[in-house]
Amino acid sequence: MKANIVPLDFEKPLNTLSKQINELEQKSSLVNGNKKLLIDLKTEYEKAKADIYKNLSPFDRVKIARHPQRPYAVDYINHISPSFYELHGDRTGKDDNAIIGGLIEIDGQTIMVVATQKGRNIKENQKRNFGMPSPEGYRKALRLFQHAEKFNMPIITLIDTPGAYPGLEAEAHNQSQAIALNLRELAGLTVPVISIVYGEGGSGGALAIGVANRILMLENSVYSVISPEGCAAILWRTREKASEAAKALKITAKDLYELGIADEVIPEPVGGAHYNIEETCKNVLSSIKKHLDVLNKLNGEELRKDRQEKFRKIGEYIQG
Amino acid sequence: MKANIVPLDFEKPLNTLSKQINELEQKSSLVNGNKKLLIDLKTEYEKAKADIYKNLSPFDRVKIARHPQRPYAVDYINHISPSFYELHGDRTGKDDNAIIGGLIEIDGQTIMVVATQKGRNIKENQKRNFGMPSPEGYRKALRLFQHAEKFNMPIITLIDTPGAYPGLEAEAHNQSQAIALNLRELAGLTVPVISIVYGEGGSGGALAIGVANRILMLENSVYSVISPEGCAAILWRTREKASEAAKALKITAKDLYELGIADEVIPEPVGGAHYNIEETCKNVLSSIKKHLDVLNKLNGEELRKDRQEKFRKIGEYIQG
Amino acid sequence: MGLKDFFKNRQLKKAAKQQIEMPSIELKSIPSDETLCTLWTKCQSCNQLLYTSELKKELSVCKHCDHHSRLTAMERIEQLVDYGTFIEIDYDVLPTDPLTFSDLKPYKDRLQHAEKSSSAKEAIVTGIGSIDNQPVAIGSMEFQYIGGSMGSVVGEKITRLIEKAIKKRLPLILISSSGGARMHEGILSLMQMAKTSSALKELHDAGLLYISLLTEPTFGGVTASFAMLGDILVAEPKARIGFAGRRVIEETIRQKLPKDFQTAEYLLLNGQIDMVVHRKELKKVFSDLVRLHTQNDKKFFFNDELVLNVKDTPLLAKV
Amino acid sequence: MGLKDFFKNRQLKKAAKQQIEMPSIELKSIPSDETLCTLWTKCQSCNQLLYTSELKKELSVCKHCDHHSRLTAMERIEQLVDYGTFIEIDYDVLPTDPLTFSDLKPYKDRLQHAEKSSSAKEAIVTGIGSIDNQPVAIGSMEFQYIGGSMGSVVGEKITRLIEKAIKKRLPLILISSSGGARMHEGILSLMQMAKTSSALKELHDAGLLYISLLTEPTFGGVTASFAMLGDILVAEPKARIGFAGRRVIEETIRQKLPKDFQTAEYLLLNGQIDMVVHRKELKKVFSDLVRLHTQNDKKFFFNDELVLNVKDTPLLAKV
Ligand SMILES: [Zn+2]
Ligand SMILES: [Zn+2]
Repeated sequence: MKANIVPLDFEKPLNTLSKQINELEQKSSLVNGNKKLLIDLKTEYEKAKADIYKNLSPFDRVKIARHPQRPYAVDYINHISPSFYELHGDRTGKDDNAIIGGLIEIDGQTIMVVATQKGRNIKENQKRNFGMPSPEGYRKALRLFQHAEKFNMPIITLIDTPGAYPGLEAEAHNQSQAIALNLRELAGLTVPVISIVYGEGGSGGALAIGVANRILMLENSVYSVISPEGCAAILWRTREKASEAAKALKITAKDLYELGIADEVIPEPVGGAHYNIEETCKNVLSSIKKHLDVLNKLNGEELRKDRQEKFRKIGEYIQG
Repeated sequence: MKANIVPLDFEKPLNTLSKQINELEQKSSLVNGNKKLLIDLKTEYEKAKADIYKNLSPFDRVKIARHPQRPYAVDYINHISPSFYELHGDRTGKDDNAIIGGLIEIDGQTIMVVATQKGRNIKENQKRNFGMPSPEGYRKALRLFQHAEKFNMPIITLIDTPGAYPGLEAEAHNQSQAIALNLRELAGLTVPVISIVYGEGGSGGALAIGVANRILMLENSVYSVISPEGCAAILWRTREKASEAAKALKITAKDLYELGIADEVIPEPVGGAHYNIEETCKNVLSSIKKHLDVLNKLNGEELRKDRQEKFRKIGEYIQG
Repeated sequence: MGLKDFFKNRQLKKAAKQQIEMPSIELKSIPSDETLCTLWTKCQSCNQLLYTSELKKELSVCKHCDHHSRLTAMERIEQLVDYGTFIEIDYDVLPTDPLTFSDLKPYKDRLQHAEKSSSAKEAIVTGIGSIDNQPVAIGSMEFQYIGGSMGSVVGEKITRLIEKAIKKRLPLILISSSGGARMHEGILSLMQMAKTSSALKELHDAGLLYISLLTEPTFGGVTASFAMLGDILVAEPKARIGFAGRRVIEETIRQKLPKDFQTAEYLLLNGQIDMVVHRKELKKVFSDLVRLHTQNDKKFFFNDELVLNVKDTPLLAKV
Repeated sequence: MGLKDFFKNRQLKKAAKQQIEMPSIELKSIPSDETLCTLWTKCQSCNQLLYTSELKKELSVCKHCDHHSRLTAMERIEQLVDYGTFIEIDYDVLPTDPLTFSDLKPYKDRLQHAEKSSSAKEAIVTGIGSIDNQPVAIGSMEFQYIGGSMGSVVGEKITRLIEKAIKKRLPLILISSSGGARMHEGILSLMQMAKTSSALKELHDAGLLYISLLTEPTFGGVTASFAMLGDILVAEPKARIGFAGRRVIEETIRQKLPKDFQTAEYLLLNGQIDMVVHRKELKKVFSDLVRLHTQNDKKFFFNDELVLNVKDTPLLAKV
C-alpha cells in the first residue's frame, strides 16, 4: 500500500495488514516468532491483494474510477505532450471550465485535445463544476472540433464526468441541443477521433465528446447510460442498490469491450491509475500512438465512414 | 395632408394650410371672397407641398425614416407574401424579438425573410428593444441564413434599426463576434441575398444582415456608419449639429446610389411610405421580383462571387 | 351487433366525417376492447367528462380546457398522414435482452408486459406516408411502451427510417415522446443517441428536411439526440421537454423551478424551438412546411415508385 | 556625433543584443526626433520614470507595473517578425476624401495632420515577414493615425493582404488597435467591414490560419469585423476590447459597468478570446501557433519564391 493514497473501503484489509507489517519492520531486531509472523503477514498481504484486485466488483471499479487521487485530463495532457496551448471559450459568453481543450503534440503531429476536467478540492470543483459541463462547454468543444477539422488535426477526447450538468441555466441554454449537435457533428468529421474514458463515462454528457473512431477505456473506468445510483433509485427504488445496478448495467471497461463498444482496454497499475500515474500515462500514450498510426493512414472520407459504421452497428434486436 | 398621420416639423406649414382648407370646406356655403381664398389656399398648399418634398434635407429624410407610423418589416411581409411561417430562436437560450425571420413565398418560390423589427408603442418596443438586436438576434439570423442555404431559398433582409444594442449583456455575449460572423458567413452563401433598407440603416447592426447581392433602399431611408447625432456629438461636439452631420455623412438613398452602394432607390409615395403603405409595398415587391429574376438565373458559385465582388469594389483611395 | 361492433361502427362514421373520401374499410389501428367500452373519458387536466368518440374527433384535445391528451403512436400518424397512405416499415424489428438485465423484475418480463399494456411491439412506429399528397418518412414514438424509452430497437428503426429518407430523398418527420434512453439495455441504449445522430448527419448533408415534433413528455437521451436536431422544431402546447428531469434539477440546484420551466412555451421563449402548434393546426403546418422546403429544389420530384419500393408492408393499406 | 546620432547608435546596440545575428544595418523605422530626445518616459499607469531605451528593450512594458504601453504599427511588427524579414506591401495605397467631408475641420486637413503627428501614412501597415523562419502575412494597425480608424485604405490594405495570404498560402496575423470605422468616409468605411470579412471567408475556406491580436484599444467596426474572426484570438493584458464604448453603454443602460468590463481578462472569462498573452511571450506563442497549425498539412511547404514574388518592396530589407 502506497503511503498518502486514500484507501477505498474494499482496500481496508490491505491497509490493516500493511500497517502491521510496517510496525514489525520498524522494530530494530526481531525475535524468531516475529520474523515468522512478518513472513506470514507478507504472504497474507500478497494473497489478499491478489484476491481483492482480481475480484473487483463493477461497483468497486466505480469507486476506483471516482477516486479523488485518480489522474485527471491535465495530468494526462502534461505527461503525453511537451506543450499544451489551451484554447478558451465558446465565443458567445462563457468559458466553461468543466471542459478544457487545446493543442498538444505527439510525434510532431498537432492534435486537438478536448476533455472533461474535475477538480481536486472544493475550490477547484467550484471552478470545474465537478466535471459536469454546461451547454457552453459542449459548444466550446464543438468549436474546437471544427477547428481541428479545418486544420487537419486528429482529435483526442479524454472523458471523466458524472454527466452533463442538470441545472436551471443549463436547461435554459439548451443542454439537450448542445449535446445532440456534438453527436451529429462529431459523426461527420474527416479527421481521426480517439476517445479515452479515463474515469466516469457519464451518459450523454460523456458521449457528447465521445463519438469517436476508437473508444479506449482505462481498465478501471466505467461508461454507463445512467449512474448506478440513479438507476438503482429508479428501478430498485433505492440508491442503496447501486452495486447491483452497476453489475446489471454492464459498465466496466471489460464489459464494454465484450459488447463491442470499447476498442481497447488500457491496463492500469495494480490498484488503479492513482498508484502510478507515470505508468498509466505511458500506457495511454502508447495506446494512442498505436491507434493513431492506423487512423492516420485513412483519408477523410474513410475516417468519417469508419466512425459512422462503428456506431451504425451498435444495438441488439431480433428480426423476423 | 392625410388625417391621423403625425406631421413632422417640416410638414407643419402644410398642416396649417390643410386645417384652414378643411375649415373653409366645412362651411355649407361660401361667400365669393372665401371661394377665392379656398382656391388660393389650395394653390398655396400644392406649392408648399412641392417645395417641401422636393427639397428635403438629409436630416428631414432621417425624420421620415424614423417616423413612428412608417411601415415596418411585418407590414411588408404581410403585404408581399400570402403566408409567413415565423421561425424562432437562436437554439441556445434566447429568442430576440428585435430580429424576426421565417418563410414567405413569392411567385411560388420559398424565400427566407430576416428583418429587424421596431415596436409602435412602449410595450411593443420593450419586446422589440426599439429594433436594436442583441447578439442572440444576429445568431438567430445566422441560423436562418444557413437554413436558407441548405434548402436553396433566396434570402431577403429588411433593415430598419438604430443599430446593434449597446448593452452590458450584449457585450458579455459578444455582440462584435455575432456581427462579424454574419458578415463573413453572408459573404459565402450560394443563394441570392437581397437587402432592403426601409428605415434606418444603423451601422454594423444593419450591415450584419445586409451583406447582399443587391442593396435596395427606400427613397426616404438612410444608411450610415454612425447616427447623425452620434457623429455630431463626436466631431462637432454637440448633438445639435445632427443635421449638418447627416448632410456630411451622405446617408440618403440617393447618396448611396450615387456612391455605388445601393443598387436601386425604391420610390415612396409623396410625403413618405406612411402616406400609402399599400403603394409602398407594391413598389417593394416589384423591385424584389425584378432583382430576384436576375439573381435566380445565377448558380451558387456565381451568386457568391457576385456578392463578394460587390463589396470588394467598395472604397476610395489613391495609389501611387 | 354487440356493443363492441356498435362502437366500432360509430367510430368509423365519425372518422368518415373527418376524412374526405375515406373508403369504408377497417380502421388500421383497431381500438382495444377497453377503449371501445369506455363511453366517457375524463380530461386529465380539467376533470370534465367528455364523450370518448367526440374527444377522438377533436384529435384528443379537450374542448373545455384545450388540454392535449396523450396519443398512441398510431393515432399520431393517423392524424397527420393522408388516410390510408401510411405503410409501416421495420415492424418486425423486435426487442431482445442483450444484457440479461434484471432489477426487481427481469427485462424480458417488462417487455412482455409492455407489449400487452400498450398494444405496441416497441416504443416507435416508423414508415412512409403522405401529407397532402407529399410523401414523407415518419416515425412516431409510443410513450405507453416503457415510457417511450429508446433502446436498440428504437435506435435501429429510426436509423433505418433516416436511411430510407436519404435513399428516397424524402422529408423526415419524427414525433418524440419519451423519458429518455432505456436503462435495461445499458450502454447499447446510450449509443443509439450517437447512431441516430450520425444518421441525421448524412440526412443533413443530403440537404433533406427534418421536422421534429416534440410532445408531452420528451426528455433525456431522446431530447439530447435526434429530437433536438430538426431543421424545424415544433412542440405541442404545454408539452414538457428537457434534458434532465425537474426533480433531478431541483435536487441538484436546491431551489424551486419556475412553474412553466421546460414547457413548450418556455422553450419558445428561450429560443430553443421554432414554434408551438396546436394539434388541430399540425397537419396544415407540416404540409406547408414540407411544401415550402421542397418547391425550390429543382432536383425534387415526386417519386412514383416510392410506395411500391417499400418491401415490408405490414398492414393492408390503400396503395 | 550629435545627440540624435548618439541615441540612434545606442538604440541599435540595445536592439542588437535582443536579436541574434542582427546585422548592423539601419533600423527600418527611424525613431522620430522627439523619441530620440526623450531620455525618460513616464509610465502611463504607475507614473514611474523609465529610461526610454530600457523601456524599448523591455518591449515597452513597464518593469514596475507591467503596463503594456502603446506601440506604433512598425514597433509591433519589429517585435514579432524575424529581424530584417519584413517587407511592406501596398505602402502606396493612400487616403483620399471621397465625401469632401468637413466637420469643424476638413477631413483633408485631418489626414495631413494625422500623417505628421503619427509618422504614418495610414492607420495600418501590411506586409510579409517571417516568425522563426515561418513566413506570415501580417498587418498592424496604427492607433496614432486618427485613432486607428478604418476607412477605405485600411479596408483595402487588409483585403489585399488577405488575398496575398490566400495566393501564397500563408498564415495571416492581424494586430488591431482601433476606435472603429472612420466617420469621415461615411458609408464607405462601414462597408470595409463587409469587404474584409468577405475576404476572410475565402481565407477561411482555403483552410488557412488567421491569428488576430487584439490590443489596447479595439472597438466598433474593427472588433465587429475582421478582429473577431480569427481562428485564434489573442489579447494583450488589460487591453480594452468591445463593440460599443463604455460611455455609450452606460448612457444606454443607465448603470455603472463593472471595473474590468471589456478588458482582455473579462473577455477571456466570458469565453470571447482564446488567451491573454504577455507581450514578452507573444513572439514565441505566435511562432508555436503557426507551427502547430501548419505542420500537419502535407500540402504545406515553405515557398522559397515567396519573398521574391512580392513586387512592392518599399524598404531595403535583408532578403
Ligand atoms: Zn379539459
Ligand atoms: Zn508602470
